Amino acid sequence: MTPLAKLLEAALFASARPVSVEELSALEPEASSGELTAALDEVRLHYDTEGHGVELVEIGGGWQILTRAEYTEAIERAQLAARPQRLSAAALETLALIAYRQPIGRAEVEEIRGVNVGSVLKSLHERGLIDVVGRAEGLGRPLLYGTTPLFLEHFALRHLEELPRADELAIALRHHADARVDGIALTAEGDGASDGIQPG
Amino acid sequence: MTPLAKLLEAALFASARPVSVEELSALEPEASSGELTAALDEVRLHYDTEGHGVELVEIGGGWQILTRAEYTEAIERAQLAARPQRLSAAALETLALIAYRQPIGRAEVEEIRGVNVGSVLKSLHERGLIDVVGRAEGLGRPLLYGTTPLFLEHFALRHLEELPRADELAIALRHHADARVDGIALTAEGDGASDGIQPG
Amino acid sequence: MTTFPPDMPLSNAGYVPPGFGRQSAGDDGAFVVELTAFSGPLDLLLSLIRDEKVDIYDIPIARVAEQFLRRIRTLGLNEAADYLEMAARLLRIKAQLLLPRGESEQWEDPRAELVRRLLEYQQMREIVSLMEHRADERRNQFARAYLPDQPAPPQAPLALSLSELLSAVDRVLRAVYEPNMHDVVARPLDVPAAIEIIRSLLALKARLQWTDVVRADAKPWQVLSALLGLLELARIGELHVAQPRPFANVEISRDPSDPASEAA
Repeated sequence: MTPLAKLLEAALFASARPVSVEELSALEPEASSGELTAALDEVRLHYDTEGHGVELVEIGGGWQILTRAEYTEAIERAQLAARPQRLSAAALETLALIAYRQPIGRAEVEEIRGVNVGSVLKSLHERGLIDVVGRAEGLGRPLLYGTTPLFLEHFALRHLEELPRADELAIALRHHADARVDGIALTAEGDGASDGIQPG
Repeated sequence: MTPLAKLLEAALFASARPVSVEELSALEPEASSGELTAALDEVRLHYDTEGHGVELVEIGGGWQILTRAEYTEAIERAQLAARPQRLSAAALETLALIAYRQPIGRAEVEEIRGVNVGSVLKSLHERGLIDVVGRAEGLGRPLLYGTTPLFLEHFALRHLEELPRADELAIALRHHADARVDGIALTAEGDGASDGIQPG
Repeated sequence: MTTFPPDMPLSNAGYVPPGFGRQSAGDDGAFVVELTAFSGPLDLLLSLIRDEKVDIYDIPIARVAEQFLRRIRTLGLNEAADYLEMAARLLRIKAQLLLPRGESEQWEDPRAELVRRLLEYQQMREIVSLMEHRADERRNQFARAYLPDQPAPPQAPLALSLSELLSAVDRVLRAVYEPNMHDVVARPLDVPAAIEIIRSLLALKARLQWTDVVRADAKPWQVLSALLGLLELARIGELHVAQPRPFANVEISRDPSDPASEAA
């Protein structure tokens, strides 16, 4: 492709929204509008004739590179199928606290865990493992969280009382000795802190 | 490009983050890992030889399409995208220690940096560059931190092992001429090396 | 020689001056730039050592300590606890160097730990410049920014076993139940209390480690109080401070001349 077409491709790739021809002209003030249009055509044609998975489309008064529609289904399926998700150490500890201390507010969880748990609570909530179960008394009436029926279902529990009491944990854990119990291994890989849930 | 290469390109265009090979292989479960690698190579070569404004790079445990550096200024000038802010020296020092000594607790970071790092840890955690990966034994079971895949991405690393080993540091530094350390004996040898920082 | 200059406001050790740590020059221009030129006391110290062109393995402590104090006062850092702690450390080393060496075979250079820390810090700075270089390269490339609004995909099955949950419960609850002496209230130095603590610990044990006196998560004011308390007790001869090897824990023992140590 010509230098101007390459520049347009890079700019369109990096932009979060469709870009108008006027905006594109700011990229290369020397270029005439005819040259710009020709370069856009060049990008569009290149994508169409050289066998690419993307295409250049005019949309909402601007130009944008989009994934070809025929691939979107496969991409969505792959994102799902990639791996079952594991909870990060942060999400797991937060869930553990909520299970044993419910109803519990965000401030109390943060005090115990020592870090901000906003995004973790959000992802556990999206996962359907916790829900808002009430509001505390006091300033701002903070939300209180508890576990959901889906939480019980996931662990094949009929009710919360089937979880071992805190003082029986050591014994309960010995029964589950076959499982890995080191906290570090739980998060050695995955999607980072922004999101509590990660592929494992 | 071949159909598999087109599919990979479409998937890479659909993600703002590097896509892992596992996820890419889920796109076409029939494809062998050799075919997958060949298709990735095909995309990379196509970008390099057919004159594109973007390139395919291996980074952060996966593959990602990025704009070529030569277009950055023009794109920023046209306000189509903005470079993220640089990390502060305090953040970089803290990240360097966490990268080399993970899992590491706050006290150890503070010991080496000689300053309080509470707020730096908080902001690195909020930016998703570090995460809590476990808890140390001992009083209060302090939190232990490690780096995330986003950390690798930020520093254009494929994996942690790409960071130089402590005993390679002086050599590695010579490749990136930097005036900061002139005038002072380097530390790769002597009693510092055995206890020196090692990639984690 | 372990006393601070009278104009150094120790009582505000936890206070960080406004503008400290800011990333860019503000209206106060060069001043802020100077402040942020250092990421901590070790950074400032290394820069001093460079400026003074001294050998890192043979630091003229008296001169460097004096320079350090002058610089932190000029930079307005003399109220930042981390810098004060380093100042106290330098003064302690200076004092130790003035002590008679006795039989030289056992003599441990009191600067050894500082040199170790400086070298370790310097090594970290090497990694930082390397990482900075790579981050700059990456900053010059943009990732795909446009991501279509997809309907939230159905979620992948969750991989989480009951034993994983229970171990997590165990981990967090242990963290909760273990005694937490963490003092979150910022306050000025309390050297008399620190001296009391050290004295009572020494009454129990003839030898202490630095970590017995100061907990790993101690606030800067606690560290500094303990340090000053130790210095004071060492000065009046109630105890002896030593380090078996560079970077090892500081060992505190009753002064050999103290008859109480005979009993231990």
